[in-house]
Amino acid sequence: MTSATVWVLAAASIFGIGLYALIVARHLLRQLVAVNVMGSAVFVLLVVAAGPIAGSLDGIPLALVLTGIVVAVSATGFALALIVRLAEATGSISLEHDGEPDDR
Amino acid sequence: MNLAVDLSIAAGLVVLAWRSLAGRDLFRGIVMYIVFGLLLAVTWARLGSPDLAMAEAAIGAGVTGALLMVAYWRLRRISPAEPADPSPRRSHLAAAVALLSTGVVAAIGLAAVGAIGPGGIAGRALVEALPATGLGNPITGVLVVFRNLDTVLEVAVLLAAYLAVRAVLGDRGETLAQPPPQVARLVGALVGVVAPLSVLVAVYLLRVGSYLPGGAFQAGAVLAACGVLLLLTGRLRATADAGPWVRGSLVVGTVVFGLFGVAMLAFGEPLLAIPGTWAVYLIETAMMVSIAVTLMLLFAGAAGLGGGRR
Amino acid sequence: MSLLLPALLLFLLANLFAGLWRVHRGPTAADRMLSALLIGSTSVAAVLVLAEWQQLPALRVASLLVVMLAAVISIAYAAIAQASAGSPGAPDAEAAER
Amino acid sequence: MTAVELLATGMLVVGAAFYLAGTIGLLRFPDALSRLHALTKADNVGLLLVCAGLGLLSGNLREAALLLLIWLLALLAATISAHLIARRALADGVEVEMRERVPR
Repeated sequence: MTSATVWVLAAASIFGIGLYALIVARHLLRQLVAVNVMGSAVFVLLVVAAGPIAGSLDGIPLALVLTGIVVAVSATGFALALIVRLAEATGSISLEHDGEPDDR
Repeated sequence: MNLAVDLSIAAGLVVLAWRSLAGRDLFRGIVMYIVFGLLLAVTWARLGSPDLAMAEAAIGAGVTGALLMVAYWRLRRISPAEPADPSPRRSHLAAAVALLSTGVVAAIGLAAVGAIGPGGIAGRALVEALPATGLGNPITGVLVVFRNLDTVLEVAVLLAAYLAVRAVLGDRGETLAQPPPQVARLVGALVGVVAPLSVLVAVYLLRVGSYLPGGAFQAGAVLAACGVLLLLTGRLRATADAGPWVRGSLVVGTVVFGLFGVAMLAFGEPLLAIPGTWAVYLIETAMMVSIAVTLMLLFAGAAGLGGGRR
Repeated sequence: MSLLLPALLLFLLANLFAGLWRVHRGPTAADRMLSALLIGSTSVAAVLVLAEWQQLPALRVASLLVVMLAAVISIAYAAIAQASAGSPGAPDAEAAER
Repeated sequence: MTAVELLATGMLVVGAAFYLAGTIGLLRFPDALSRLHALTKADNVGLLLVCAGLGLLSGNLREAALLLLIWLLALLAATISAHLIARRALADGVEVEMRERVPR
């Protein structure tokens, strides 16, 4: 088992955990954290899967992930604005009512 | 020893991801997610990328954590009747879907690790082409020279996020939560040290970013985290309208980068050609300002920023 | 020397993971926050050890950022805790925990 | 092993021991305030010793100065964070738990 294998398996598990929570969680804040966790897993996978070149990491996935981190936090800010607005408008912190899924 | 270090950090990340998302207490989940961000910074350090460790330290552990905490508080205030921790919904498919996606991601990752070997083709081309640009940091090379159209658009995405938040929340200058007045002087002492130091570190990162780890995104992240500190302690105030300085700062990154790229056409160069390292510094400074101000406004959930109490 | 630094790193990581137990157990929100404080301090030390072990001096700047901005979270917590005092805030979630 | 390396090793080991003490305090002490008391002292001394040991190993005055700056900042940030958290713990009525001395 090499280091790269360890990181790939960890990233895959984190992605799976995030997806599971995204499906089962009701609270929108928790679903947002789940999306962020999945994003972090993808970042780790991108960097590890590219592998090192001549002792240092491949610069292209690093640049993608660097901008990805900043774009992810801005998307989180936008999502939180939507969640706060939804709570103000409906008083609900979930996309369901009384535990019944919406007919959408 | 190397493998043991990798195994323990990776296992810690998995456990933290699980604990951030499981359990009934949402506040605990948020704290776990903040710790997840800290361990992710350690992960980037372990994988050998100081650039990502810096960005993660400022954003993953700093800005995102504060953003989630303030949102948690706002939601409790808006709808106190709603449970902070609704029970998860029952789904027969969730576990199967999650397992399947884990398998797919693992297969993709393992195939990529096994197939390409040491580094991607583009990565090797980058290593060869980098010396010609006069830059020493490959990430800055990719962001400003080789894939700069992507970078312009990414800064534009930040601007779009700001506009979207304004569209959703309307023009409001909501007062954020403030620490209790009894500790104002103590917190002031911290801000008095951290704020100037953040500016110093940001300028340092911008300066060395062309040849050492650092650059506009890291420097902007540091300034944004510092701005979050100023907003949380009342040194800066969220206002309902954006003044000329805020408007200018929001667009300066996209505008400078874009105008510069178009201007190069007039000199018979390709679109977005970079004539020298001085241009890299100019563009990176403009991007840093835009990134920092946009993230601060996204945190405040407001249109503009104004001076607060001392 | 080649063995000391990774061993120290593993030891620090073990401390960090032990601190997670207190984040998990609580029982109060303050307990969780102070465990996060300890974990922050431990991860600073871990990044510093990584900087020396992997000979990447720029990681020291990264750990400077962790130190500098760790207080943002505590201040955010103090701010929201103050604002939610007296209202159903963090404490009731803890009561459910016991 | 030179004398400097020996000294640095000693500092790193003692620093690690302080971290261990802080963690044990965090896990074993009965209430929030005494946990805070244990870890704010122990982990700052631990970080000082780790910084000093690593500064000696790096053998570079500039890096050692940066490590000193990191420690001083950590001291400032930890002091203020601990105070803010302790204040909140008191407001939550943790002192009552303190008298009961409930082992957890």
